[in-house]
This record gives sequence, C-alpha cells and structure tokens, in this order.
Amino acid sequence: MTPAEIRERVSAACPGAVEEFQADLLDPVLRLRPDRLREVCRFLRDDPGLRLHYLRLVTGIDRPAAADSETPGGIDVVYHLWSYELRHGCQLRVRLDRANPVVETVSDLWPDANWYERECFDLLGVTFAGHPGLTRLLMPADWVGHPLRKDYARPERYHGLPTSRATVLAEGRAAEVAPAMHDTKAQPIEGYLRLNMGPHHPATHGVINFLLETDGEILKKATPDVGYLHRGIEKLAEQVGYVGTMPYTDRVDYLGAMFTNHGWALAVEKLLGVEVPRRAEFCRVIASELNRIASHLISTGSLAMDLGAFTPFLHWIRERETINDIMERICGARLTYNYLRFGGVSRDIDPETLDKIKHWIDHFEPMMDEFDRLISSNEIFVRRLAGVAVISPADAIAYGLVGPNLRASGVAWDTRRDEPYSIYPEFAFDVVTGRAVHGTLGDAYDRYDCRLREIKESLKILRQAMAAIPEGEARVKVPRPKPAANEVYARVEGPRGECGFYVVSDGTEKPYRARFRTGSFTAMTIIEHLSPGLMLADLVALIGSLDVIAPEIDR
Amino acid sequence: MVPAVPPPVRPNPVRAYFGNIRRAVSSTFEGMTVTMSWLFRRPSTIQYPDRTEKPVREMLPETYRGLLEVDLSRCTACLLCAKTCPLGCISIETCKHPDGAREFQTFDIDNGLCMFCGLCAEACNFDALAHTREFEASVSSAEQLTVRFVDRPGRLVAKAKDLPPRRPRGSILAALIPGFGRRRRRAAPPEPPASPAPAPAAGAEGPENPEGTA
Amino acid sequence: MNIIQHVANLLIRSVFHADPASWPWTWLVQAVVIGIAAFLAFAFVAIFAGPVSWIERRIAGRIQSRIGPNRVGPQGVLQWLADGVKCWLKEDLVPAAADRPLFLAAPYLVFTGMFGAFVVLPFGAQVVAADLNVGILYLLAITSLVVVGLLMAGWGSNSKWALFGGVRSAAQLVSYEVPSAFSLLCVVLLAGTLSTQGIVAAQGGWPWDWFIFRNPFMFAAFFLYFTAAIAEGNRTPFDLPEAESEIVAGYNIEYSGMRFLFFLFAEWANIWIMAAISAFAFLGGWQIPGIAPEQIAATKGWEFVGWQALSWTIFLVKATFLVFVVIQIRWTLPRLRVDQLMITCWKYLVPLSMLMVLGVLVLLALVPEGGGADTILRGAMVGLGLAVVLVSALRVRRTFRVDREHYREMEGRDLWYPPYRLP
Amino acid sequence: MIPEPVRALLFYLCAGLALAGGCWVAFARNIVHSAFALLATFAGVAGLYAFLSADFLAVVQLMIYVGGVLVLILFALMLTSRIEEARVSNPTIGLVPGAVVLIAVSALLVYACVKEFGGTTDLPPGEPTTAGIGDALLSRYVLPFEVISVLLLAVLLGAVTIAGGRLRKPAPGGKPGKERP
Repeated sequence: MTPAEIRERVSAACPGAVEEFQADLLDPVLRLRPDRLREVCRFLRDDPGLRLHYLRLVTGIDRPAAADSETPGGIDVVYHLWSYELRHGCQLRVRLDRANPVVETVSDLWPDANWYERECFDLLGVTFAGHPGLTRLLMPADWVGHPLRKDYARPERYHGLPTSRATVLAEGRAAEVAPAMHDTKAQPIEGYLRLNMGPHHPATHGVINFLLETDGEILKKATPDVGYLHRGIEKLAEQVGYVGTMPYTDRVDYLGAMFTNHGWALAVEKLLGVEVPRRAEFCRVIASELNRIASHLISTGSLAMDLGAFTPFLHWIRERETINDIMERICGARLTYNYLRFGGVSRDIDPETLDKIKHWIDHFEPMMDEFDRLISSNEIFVRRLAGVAVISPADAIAYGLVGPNLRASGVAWDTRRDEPYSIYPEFAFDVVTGRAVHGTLGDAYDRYDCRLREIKESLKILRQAMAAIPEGEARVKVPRPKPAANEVYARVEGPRGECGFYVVSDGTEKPYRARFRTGSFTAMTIIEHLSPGLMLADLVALIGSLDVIAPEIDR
Repeated sequence: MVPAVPPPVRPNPVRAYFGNIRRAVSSTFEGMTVTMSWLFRRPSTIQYPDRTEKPVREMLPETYRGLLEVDLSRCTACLLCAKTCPLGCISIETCKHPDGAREFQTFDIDNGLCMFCGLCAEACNFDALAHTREFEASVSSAEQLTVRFVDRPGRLVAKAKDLPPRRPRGSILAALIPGFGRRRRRAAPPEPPASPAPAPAAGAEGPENPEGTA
Repeated sequence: MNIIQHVANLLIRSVFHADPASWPWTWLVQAVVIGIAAFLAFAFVAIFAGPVSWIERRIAGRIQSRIGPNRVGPQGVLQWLADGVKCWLKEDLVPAAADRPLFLAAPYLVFTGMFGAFVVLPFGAQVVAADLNVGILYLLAITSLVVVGLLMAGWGSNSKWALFGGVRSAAQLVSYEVPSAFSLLCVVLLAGTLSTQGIVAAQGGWPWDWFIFRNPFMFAAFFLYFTAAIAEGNRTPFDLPEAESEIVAGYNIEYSGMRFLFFLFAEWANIWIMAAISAFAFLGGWQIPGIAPEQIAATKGWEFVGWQALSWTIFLVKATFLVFVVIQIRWTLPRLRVDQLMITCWKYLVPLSMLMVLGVLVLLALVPEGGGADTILRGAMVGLGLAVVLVSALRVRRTFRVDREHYREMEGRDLWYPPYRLP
Repeated sequence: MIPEPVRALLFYLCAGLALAGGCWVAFARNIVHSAFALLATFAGVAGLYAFLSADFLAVVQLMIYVGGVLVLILFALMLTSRIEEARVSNPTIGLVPGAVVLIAVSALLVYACVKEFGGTTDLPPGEPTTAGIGDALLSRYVLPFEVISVLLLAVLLGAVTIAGGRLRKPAPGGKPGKERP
C-alpha cells in the first residue's frame, strides 16, 4: 500500500485528522492534527488492512520561525511506521507550538516509543502527555536547555567542567571533581538490593549503567541508564555539513562503521539523485560484508567471554585482526573506516587485496566449525543461553528490535532482501531466522546462533561479489553536495540490524536535521521488560546476546 | 511472518539426566582437543614494539591513514584541506610580501583534534598533505600534539606550476620531531630511512634543505 | 621417626656433640628445626604458586594464539617474582567504609587454609611434613578455613559485589565438599586408611596398580573428585565467586597490593593442592614402577637419596600434568550459572559419587584383590585410559591438520609451532 | 615427640585461643564479628582435642564446625534483611545479671572439675582413634547413631520444606524458574 492509499484509509476512518499530505517529499508525510494523533496511531496499528506494528522512529525537528517569514515556527514530531507483514509504511508528523510543545504519548501503543519520546523530550523539549516516566535520557538530569533546538547556546561550563577543549587546554586541566551527572539515586524498592551495574562494568560493553533491584541473584528489575557516551553527533552533523559528517558516522557504531557510512551515503545520494558506479557498489558490498563478519565476530566472541570463556573471544579477535588488516588495505583504517563517498568509495579495492580476502575466507570457513566445537556446542554454554530471555515475535516487533535480534525471534526480515539497496538483489543468500536450536524460539542462544549463521551468509555474498566484480571506476566526482529542501529516510542492514538515516535538507551545504536510527537503541528498551525474574548472570547473557553497543545508543 | 511457536517437548527425565552427562563430557572433551591443538599452532601476535621483524610502520599498507604531514615545498596554501576538515584541526596562515610572493606564517596540524578521516588529504590537489604510516604519537602534554610544519621564517608558498617532487612520506615528520615514535625501539634495525638520501629538492626557496632525512 | 626429629638429632650430635636423649636443650633445637621447616614449607608454597601462575599464563597464551609473558628472565620464568614485587610495592588500600579487622584478616585466613594443606601432602617416599593418621580428613578440614576467609573478605569489603562473591563461594564450597568427600571415601575404602602415605602405599607404581584403574567406579570417582575439586578451588567453569563479567572479581574486588596477592597465591596453591591430592589418591602418588616402598626404605646413603628424588619427581610430574589439565579446562570452558552450579552438585555429583561408594563396596566384597576377575578389570580400565589418551591425540591432530594448508596459503608460513619452541 | 616446653606453650596457646575467642563472641557488639570469633574458639578446641590424642575428633571439629556450622551461621546472618545495621547489632542486656550468671556457671564448672578429676592425669598415648570410633559407632552405639541420623534427616527435610515454600512463589516478573540442569 502506498502512502497515498494509507492516507485515503486514514481520512476515511478519522475524518479531519490529516491536515496535509506532503506527497512531493522523497518519503511522503501525513501531517496530522496533534490532538488526533493517538486516534490515528491506534487505527494505523490495529486496522487489519494496515497493521503498522513496527514504530521505526520517533524524532523531532525544530523549525523556528524565520525572521522574515510570517509563518509561525514550531516543532515537528515525526513518526515512522512500518508493517513487516504487509510491507508498507508511512510517516506521520504533527506540528507543535514551539513555546509549549505538548503531544500525547504513543508509548502505550508501541513500547519502543518510550525511549524515543524521552530522547525527544531531552533534546528538543517536547512534552509527551501521559508518558510513564518522561525524564531526560541522554543528557544529565540537571542539564539546562534542549540541545537540538536551533536557538540552543551551549553553556560554557557544567558544574565547573569546561565544555570546550580550548578551555581545558587553556586551564591546563579539567575540574577536580566531576559531579554525579546521572541520577542513580532513584528510590530503591523495599526489600530488594540496589546494585549499580556500570557504568564501568565488564559486561556492559561500553559505558552503560544498569540499575538493578535484586533479590539475591534474582532480578526484580534492571533499568538501563544511558547517555554516558552521548556526543551529539546529530547536532554535529547540522554543523559540519554533509561531507564532514561522514567520518562522524564512523563513531556512531564503531564495530559497523561501514554500515553507518553506507547509510549516510545512501541518504545523501538519494537527496542528490546521484548514481553510483557498479564497481563502487561491489566495493561497498565487499567492505560491508567483511565489516559485518568482523562485527559478528566481536559480538559472538564477547558473548562467550561474558559467560566466562575467554579463549573463543581471542580466537575471534584473531580472525577479526585479519579483516582489520584487509580493511586497512582497502580504506586505510582499522576501525573508523570513512570509506564511502557520495558517488562511490574513497579507494578502489586492488586485486591483491581481493586475493587476500579469498585466502582468508578459505582459512576462516573451517575455523567456524572449530569455533562451534570449542564453544557453540559446549553444554555449559548452551545451558547458559538456551531458554534465557525469550523474546516472542510480537514483542520483538513491538519493541522495535531489528536485525539478528528480530530474526532470532522468527521474523524473517532483512533489509538487504526486503527493502533492497545497493546491488544486494544480485546475490543469492538466505535470511537466517531463529530455529530454537536448544531451547525456545527467540532465546539468547537463537540470537547467538543467528549471528554465527549470518557470518556464513556473508561469506557466501563475499565469494559471489569477488567473482563478479566488474572493471570500472570506483567513484564519480560529485560536487560539494547542496541538496534542495527535502527529506529522506535511508536504511541499510547493519550488523545490529536496520541502520536508518533520516535526513532533512534545506538547500544548504548542511543538513537541517539528521537522525540516526540504530539497532542498539531499541534493543536497550526491551531489557527492562525482559529483566524481571532473570538471574544476574542471565542479564549478562542477555546484554551480550542483544549485541548492544554503547555509542550506538547514545550517538 | 510471525511464526507459530511449537510447545516445548518434555523429554524422558532419565534419558535427559544421562543425556546431560554425556553431552557435558563429550562437549568438554571436544573443546579441550581444540584448545590442545592450539599448543601446536603458531601464535598470531607479534611482540610490539621491540621484537618485531621490521618496524610496525613498515608492515602497514601504503594506504594507512597515520599522522598527517605536509610537504610545504608543494603546498600552494589553497586552504582546501583546512576547509574540508570537519574539526578544523589544520590552521594555515600566510602573509603577503610587497613583491607578490606569499610566505607561510603557520601550518599547524593539531593531532589531538585530528580524527584521521583522510578527507583533507583527499582534498589536496598537489599531493602536499598526506597521511604517513606513523602512528606512535604519544607525547607528554596536549600542546605537543600540535605539529608545526613551518620550521623557519620566510618559507615561501609554492606555485602550482613548478612543484618539486614529493618527498618520501614520513621523512618530513621524522625530521620535524626527532625520535617521534622511535623512542622505545631498542633493537632498531640498522636500515636507512625509506629514501636513499634524496637529492635536495630544487625547491622554490633555494638549495638548502635543512631537514634532510634524519 | 620423623624427618624433623631425625634432623634435630643429627644436628645435636654433630654440632653440639651431645646425646639428644639426655641433653637439656634438645627441645630448643627441635623447636628451631620445626620453625625452619615451617618457613621452608611456606617458601615452598610461594615457590609453587609462583611458577604455577607463570605456567598458567604461558599456556593460556598459547591456547589463545598469543605468546604470554616472556620478558622477565629467560622466557619470562621470573614474571611471578616481578609481579610479586610489584604487588608488594603497591599501596595497601582499605576502603573507608570497610569492616577493617575483617578486611585485613581475610587474606591470611584464606592463605592459612591453603598453607595448612601442604603439611600432609606426600611428596616422596619419605618426604611428608606430617604423616597424620587422619591425613585425608585433615585435608578436607583445613581447606574449609578458606570458606570462612572468603566470607570474611566478602563481608569486610563492604561492597555488594564482594558480598555476592563471598556468599557465592561459601555456598559453592560447602556444597562441593560433599561429592569430593564421597569420592575420596572410595579411595579410603580401598586403602583402608586415612593416612596419605598409607593411601600411596596401598597403590603401586604401574598404572594397573593405581586406584583410578582399579575398577570402573574408581575411574568415575576420579573424575567426580576432579570436578568437585575444581569447584572447591573456584576455578572455571566453577569460578562464580570471582566471575569478572558478572560480579566484577567478587570477593577480592576491593583488595590491592599484597593482600590481593595472597588471594591469588591461595588460588594457585590450591590448583597445586588439588592436583596433588588427585595424584596421590588416584594416580599412585610417588610410587616408582617396579620397586616396592620397603625396598626404598631399606636402601642407604646416596642410593636412598636417589630413590627419594625419583619418587619426588614422579609425584611432581603427575601433579603437574593435572595442573596443566586444570589450566586447560579453565581456558576452554565458560562459566556455570549459580543455580546450575548447585544443580550440578546436588543432582549430579552427589548422587553419582554416592553410587561410586556403593559400587566400590560391592566390588570389594565380590572381587577379591589379585584374583582373575580383578586382573581383567584392571586390564580393561587401563585399556580404557589408553583409549581416551589415543582418541584425544587423534582429535587434536585432526583439528590441527584442518587448518594447516589454508594457513600456509594465507600467511606463507607453516602452522606447526610446537610448545617447546618458545619465542 | 614434641618437646615438653613447646608442648606446654602450644597447650596454652590453644586454650587461650579458645578462651579469647569465646570472650570475643560474647563481648563483640557486632554480630558478624561474634560469628567470626567463633572460628578462633573452634580452632582452639580442635587444638585441645589434638592434645588429648583425639586426632579424629580434632579434624572433625574443624570440618564440621568451621566448614559447616560456622559457615551456616554466617550465611544466615548475611542473608537477614536489615543487616545494614549490623555494626552495633548485639546489644548488652545488662552487666549485673550477666555477671551473676557468669559467676554462677563458673563456680559450677570449677566445682565439677575439681570434684570429678581432682588433680592431673597423664595424657593418653598418641594412638590412632579412627578405627576405634568407627567400631564403637557401628556396634555398641549403633542405636543412638541411627537415631541421630534420623533426627538430622528430619531436620533436613524440614529445612527444605520451609525454604521450598518460600522459593516456589512466582518470581516478580511472573517468569517461572527454569528447570534446567
């Protein structure tokens, strides 16, 4: 169903709710009356002909009134919806008063909206009426102002800490005592032990804090507290422009930088209408799949390490090291690739490197079997994961899980196959889904198993791509991008699932608003839901099996 | 799309009991044969920094994006790099002589700010600014992270039409910061620097080339 | 006559030229000798814990495709000394809110438990600090001091993670003492004594004389004991008290410097102790193949010393092999969850070890020692043991060969790099 | 075996340890300290057993009391809620009644000792006692032995029942405990 048809249905069901239908955008938008939002949302979710069960993204755009225009400014809140069953989606938007932006919450309709709305409140100051706990998500609780507002001025100091590098250098050192920036002193629950797991804890994979309420080893609740790695990359994108944002996307997901590169390039290329040469597409696919393998190696390996097996992790690190060496040859860096350019890639892949990749694949394929013998089939490992933290397919969709986490619950959705981009349709590969190998469908073992099998699929794609890579240019010259005012949502299938880039352009060299939709952000929202009744050690397995990456959450 | 979840089957408890023992023993055995086999395989690590076969920088591919260096004899001060840099870690200042020639005041690269993205080197049209394979950048204070490439006053800005050949990558950085990244190498191999003493480039500024190749 | 008295008398005769029986200061000399012996034993614990730590790190390195510590001394053998010195020089931090006396005392208690165990270990034909009549019971008893020490550390640190670690370890050690005691009971049944030297003497030098190959139940009891001992030593897969990815090192999280070192000391000494117990209770201890203990006792002079050294060596080799196995297990297996830990103990190890006791009893009654059935049983068990070794060697070889060609193609070098070839 | 002065020294050490430990248990204001002080008492008593040539008893004293009872006491203490206030958790009821009880009990004990033993006896020879104990338990005292076993079994079952009833409550999230070995 196209957005226009969806609009017809909405107009029929809720007359007067749609204020405007912006069909001229790359992704058409339904502009709704704010007071009718919930009604429409409920209809969109529950109507059997629409079934938009997946809330992809909620974000806001600050649009202050220009000095010379008479149109009043406002804050747009954008909702991206999608239906896995019917393969259609639409975008909703409400325009709120800038002085008092209030809209009703949809967090009871789609649970993953909870965090999206908190972030929106945090960064833009939009109040969501009826939200169960509308507190700041990324910024410290006592932060003043909302950074993504266009008229936001960064304070010089926060609790005596200088906020700019120049000041730090000038003063010689940072402030002596950093205050507790996050509120970890929420009321403990009577009769339970309050534990702070993090922000520096070996199992949290980065600086994340979990507030645990435990009864001995058994959890009553685990509440994630994020924002320790918030660098405001979206705000930076508004400042450094389209070209300059590319290296920043490396930092969004440091284990899958190729995908954030790719998503950003896709978004901007869509805005510009640039065609990418075929050779460049092959380079992109080869680099992406190598990166996917590297990321899954870390994910599966560190899951094993979280469960106490150190050796498998180092073996995977060793294999990843070879990938890193290859990446270094391809693009010059081991982690922050910055490989893609609008209209191609920064450097062609030479035949010698292709040869190296081939040799490595030959060596690596038997290593997968060895790894299975070492850890995947190990009885202790299986028992630690099988049946733990089961996510039902409906929950997985409702909480907005993506990628291997979603597929492990049995929902066969892979952006590469189902919303094709680049040249993925030319390759034969399977979309792996959970198969309840040792326990229940959607348990931690399935998520682990999915990642391992996805590595095999990536190897398949790599072999095909290397056999079919055509001659030609790897890059077309694109002038400094300056797209006309438009909006686009581009997504790629990253190692942690759908990696989406929502970009609003305004005709300048800099994006008006960029929002990166990442897999770990929504994966974090489900932890609080899953945690009751888990044991402390299961929580570690859960975090590991969801493959959460802290910078991806905070951006 | 949403699959039906089959009900879990409850196995025979006695078989499950002994099956668990059997699987625990056999999988532990399998795992131990794997780890045992690694005792006979070649370790994959190298002993950085002092016991490698050759310096690590020489093991890196040519494409490696290490510390930035600029060959001022080829730099036309077009400021493209400084404009491209998302962080503004390159600062270039020139001043104009009455006779029309331009002279470098500063050409600083702040490695503390640089994120080694390579956009600046890509933007450079004259192959003046480039990444080296140097990566051992630790210094004892944040100020030292800024590399100042203008080593003496009166260095003229190059003209695009007659540029000297590019000096070997890394040689400029090595000359500028003596011992930069080479301090800890005990068993330094007696190899000469990458270039066999290049003939002093006939630069715009005259025959002398004080850096040479350290 | 025990060795200490022997040495004291020798001293009195040769240095003071007095008759030990009538000399008034005999007791003083004996006390001094006891003190020196105790110090030597202490040093021995340290000297064993140290190299075990080095061996572990080197083996772990190779298993993980790394090199391991090889800088301090030739091939890094002195790494443990360097670490010891480093820990000694470090500040001994006591958290402000800690329960100070408990916090300070805990490491020593843990260490005492480990140190005490060395007293009854039969290192060689005549080399044992004290051949107690209740030796093996004493081993079980003295190691229970460790539990109290760990609980003390967990409580005294006044950290929730440490408390988790302490309580976990106490629950674990108390539980796993049951199967390990039952498994050792099998040994006691066969040997008819609790004395450690007596148990060794009841076995022989050849493998078919070892208790492990006496009958199938003993074979199983060995593995049960070994599993339980790993659990008692807080080693992977039972290292829950110090699970770094869950409770961030558990009971020793707040310790630093020398006190921290004492915990590690105890851990490595414990590996050695459990390997030694397994070796003397199941694998024939120091028994030399082909020569009876009485023959050794009858020899004199250098011959006596030679036999002693040989017996000592045999014991050390056996125990070191088991230490190696423990280390390899650690770097192979993941960690159990706490409920699985308890299930493993109470549902699997305890009933099975009870079964082994019953089985050994039945066989003791039915199969007379030295009879035809006994011989067949022993032969079959030795065959089984050989088969296990052979199968694992073949599996290792196959695993190695799978990668060999691909590795050569990828790296241009041969994969073969035997353990004795040290970088 | 061990020279006499050393022996005496060791005896007083053990006795002192037991006594001091006991005093500490009684007088410590922190209940956890009291529990840990029991360790010293148990160790001292084990030492005294060893002096009486009751080697088996000494070792069992360590094993059961230190390894079992003490750990259980500590466990129970640490698992009680409101343990945060444990710093001063052992309030004294009153010095006067305590002193009265102390004097009375001491007098009784001293009287009993003097009356019964009166003076010193030689130590029994250091012979292994294990076999004797085993024989006695399984022949002459087999009935008391079995009765005690049954009692312990009953206690064990009772404990499991009480604990089981508490544990079988569904976990707060409604997720049933996993039945997996």
